[in-house]
Amino acid sequence: MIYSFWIQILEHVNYIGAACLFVVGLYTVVTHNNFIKKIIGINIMETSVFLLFVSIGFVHGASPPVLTLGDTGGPFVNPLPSALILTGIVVGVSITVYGLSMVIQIHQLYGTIELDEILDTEESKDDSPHA
Amino acid sequence: MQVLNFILVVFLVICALAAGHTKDLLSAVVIFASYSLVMAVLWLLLQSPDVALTEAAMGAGVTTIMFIAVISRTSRMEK
Amino acid sequence: MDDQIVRVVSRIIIPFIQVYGVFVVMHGHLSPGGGFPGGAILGASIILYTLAYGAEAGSQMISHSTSKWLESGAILLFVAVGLVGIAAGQSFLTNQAAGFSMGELGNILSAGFIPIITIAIGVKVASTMITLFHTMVDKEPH
Amino acid sequence: MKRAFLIVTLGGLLVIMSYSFIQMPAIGSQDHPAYNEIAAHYIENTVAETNALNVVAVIISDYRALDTLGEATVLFTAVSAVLSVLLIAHPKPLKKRKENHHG
Amino acid sequence: MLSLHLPVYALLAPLIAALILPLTTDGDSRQLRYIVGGAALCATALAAVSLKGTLGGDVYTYYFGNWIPGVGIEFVINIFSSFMSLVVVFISTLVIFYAFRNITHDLAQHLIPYYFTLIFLMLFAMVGMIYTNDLFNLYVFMEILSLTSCAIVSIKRKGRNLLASLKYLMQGTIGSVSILMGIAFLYMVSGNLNMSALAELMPDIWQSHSINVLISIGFILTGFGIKAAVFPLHTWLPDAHSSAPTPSSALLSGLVVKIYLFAAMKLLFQVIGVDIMREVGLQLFLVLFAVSGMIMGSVFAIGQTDIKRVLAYSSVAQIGYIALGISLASPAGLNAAFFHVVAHALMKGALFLSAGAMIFTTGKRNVNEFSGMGYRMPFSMTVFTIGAFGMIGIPGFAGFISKWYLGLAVLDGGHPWILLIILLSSLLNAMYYLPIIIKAFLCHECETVPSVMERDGLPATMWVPMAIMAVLIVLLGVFPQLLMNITGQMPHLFL
Repeated sequence: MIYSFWIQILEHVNYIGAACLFVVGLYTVVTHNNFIKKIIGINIMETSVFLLFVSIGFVHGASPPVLTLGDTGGPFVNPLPSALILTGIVVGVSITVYGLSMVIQIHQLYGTIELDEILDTEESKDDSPHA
Repeated sequence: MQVLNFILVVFLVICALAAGHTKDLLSAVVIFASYSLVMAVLWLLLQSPDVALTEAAMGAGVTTIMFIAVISRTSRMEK
Repeated sequence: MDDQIVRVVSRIIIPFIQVYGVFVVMHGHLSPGGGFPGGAILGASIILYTLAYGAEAGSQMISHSTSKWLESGAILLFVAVGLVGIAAGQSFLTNQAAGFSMGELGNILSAGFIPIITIAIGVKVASTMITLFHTMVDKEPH
Repeated sequence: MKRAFLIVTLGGLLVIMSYSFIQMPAIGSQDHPAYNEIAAHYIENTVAETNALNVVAVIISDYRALDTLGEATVLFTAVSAVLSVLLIAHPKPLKKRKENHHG
Repeated sequence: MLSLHLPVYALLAPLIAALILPLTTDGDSRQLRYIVGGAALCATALAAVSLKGTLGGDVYTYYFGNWIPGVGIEFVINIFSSFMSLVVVFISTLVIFYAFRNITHDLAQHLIPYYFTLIFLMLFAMVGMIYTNDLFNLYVFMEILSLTSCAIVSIKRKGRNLLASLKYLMQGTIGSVSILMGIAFLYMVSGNLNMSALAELMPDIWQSHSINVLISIGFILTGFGIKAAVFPLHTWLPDAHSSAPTPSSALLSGLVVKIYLFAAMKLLFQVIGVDIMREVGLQLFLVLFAVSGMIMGSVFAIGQTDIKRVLAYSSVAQIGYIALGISLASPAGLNAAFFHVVAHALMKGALFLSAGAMIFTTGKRNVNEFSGMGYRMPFSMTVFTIGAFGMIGIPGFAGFISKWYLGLAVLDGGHPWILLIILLSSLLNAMYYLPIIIKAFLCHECETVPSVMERDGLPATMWVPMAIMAVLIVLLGVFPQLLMNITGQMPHLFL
């Protein structure tokens, strides 16, 4: 019984690993005050979904979806998830870079990239009426 | 093959936890780069060479450079 | 960044990186690779040049206005390729039926518009990476 | 307290997700629901329909080319967004750069 | 044959405008206005002409590259998508014209081409999201939309803007990753990304893998809930919408959040299906969130002093109305929701634009400083009043009609207690809009000289859009059948 449970886990290890990474990434985003850490957390969340997609497309004993001249035998892995993830990776990079550019600008304005410190400065500013 | 897959997944989770845990942002970024590389190897193992190549170039290469460029312009340590 | 060794080594290896990037882009429809990784490799070669020779030299090599034209031009090329399909009486982004030459299986010049689109993506990704890096390291003049 | 609540919530999410994953066929089995006629269509008809060998490249630049157009636009958006946050108005950048470019 | 491609042209017009803008112009030139205005009008015309083909209730599909659906990407053009894309493009055009002068107030000159580039990219993404019938394509357009909507907040480069925008980016990305996870769960059990094909497969999938479908619904609803700012997940909205430049606020509040609601609606009704929703009891759950948003958004708005923050919190409440109409899942409810989408876009647009005009001229943002504003800027304050009356639901304005039909739908759906909440929410709306108006027009203490300037001295590009919106609010309030005839045809596409 216990043994078969572990076999189940081992057979679905990529799926469960993706779930773990999703949760770890979400935890990193929510708990950390540092913006760079938050962005790393978001990247981990994104790659977890990509891992899930690629694992869905995998087939045992299959060759990569690149055909060779003449020979078309044998199973191939599902090419659709790979194609989706290629797009997804680039989208992830775009979001990361835009977030980082805002981190640079925030550092120039506040001198720190910790959310709680910035909120403290903002609150002390709030006491004086703002324009 | 399944054993290698298992080891890589465990390594990924450990990398993710470590990247969240370390206080040095530069280390976190380097750990994240190694995470991306391991992810690329895992995808190569899952027979998706296109995705692996893209992740190695984009995720481990360009993203890391951008992270380091930003850390060099901001601060290195997390408080 | 005044390191002679880094400069000499990068001057030697940058052409090889670029050739590899072009190879990956051009063979996108035949072997693993394609526009995204190839463009990222090409972009990384310019980023390496910038790291070795400084931001000033890097932005002279690919100036801001050049990369602006490359970025818009790549997507405009993509859209133009798509509009050829409409002009031929088919849907947007139609390949074979719109009269693109299919070539011989396995050649670089085959598969209709797929190589054109791959090159457009490669140029787009490369110029984007260069612009982003140059913008990120561009400090405000004090 | 807040952190404990968060850990419990995320742990619950992990358990639910893992439970649903275990119901699926094992990784790499051919009777996976996603390995259906659409995946087969891509593999079988790529050469006939587009005369290229790399199926993934064919999908991103032909079958689902609109996704790729959108994705190139995402990159363009990222550049515009980063420039809108970081671009510095150089005093007279155009003239100087052009001279350097030609010289 | 030509009309078949009109939706594609309507999609490409903003994209091409966005691409050539940074190349050809540098800020304050006449050329920029010609390109931007021309492209916006062109997109509106294309959207209007493509609506003509579907007015009779025809539905047609557009296959990109002639590939069969499932293999390729498919657009579905029906009366809902073509009419909503017309609404989006039309209101954006009004806001774009307004932005010509207003944005020079907030931005340095070298950033202005990028601002319009981002707005056109946003238009591209919104139109694409409305038309597409493919899950992953939806995700790609959604990412363009979320990047641009963050970028038009952060372009002002003040500390508040950057913080609000980064918060928006973080939460929005968590939302989109959740949605992608939901899509992965659906793909995992079906192997299909086309919404129509998924809907056909859904009964079988529900038999064999109900837990996956449930988790997928959870992820997708959470993601769209964050992005559309449904009540408990709304925390990013007030910061982002209030600190953004005025045209951005009008677009974000008036249009962007609704696009996410449309996408959620497509997934709920067209993919998952009403039967499964009823079986799970999802409706009551959604109604509760919507209702709490209607109350809490207004309660938060009462305590605010910044005029744009009041309007931003008011959006949270109004999203509750739309979500309520959607979650009733009845033809009457959907009809009311669609009417309110249009009405709210016009009213919130008019409110933000007139508030922006007052900030533009006087520099005052605090509602306590608005005394006598009705004498100083009578035109803007009148537009503001029309918008506010619409929000409160005074008969004769568009907001009343949508509340009336929502009330009928609620009674029809067998939840009479919600009627009380609609009334309470209207009362709360009145509690924070009326004091502003009363203070502006009835000021006994202040010695106010009526403005001698015609239309408050605003340039034509600013007052004409405001006037058009105000006229349309009144027109829809008096002749609701103009819009009802069209929205009445939409619910059967979803149910």
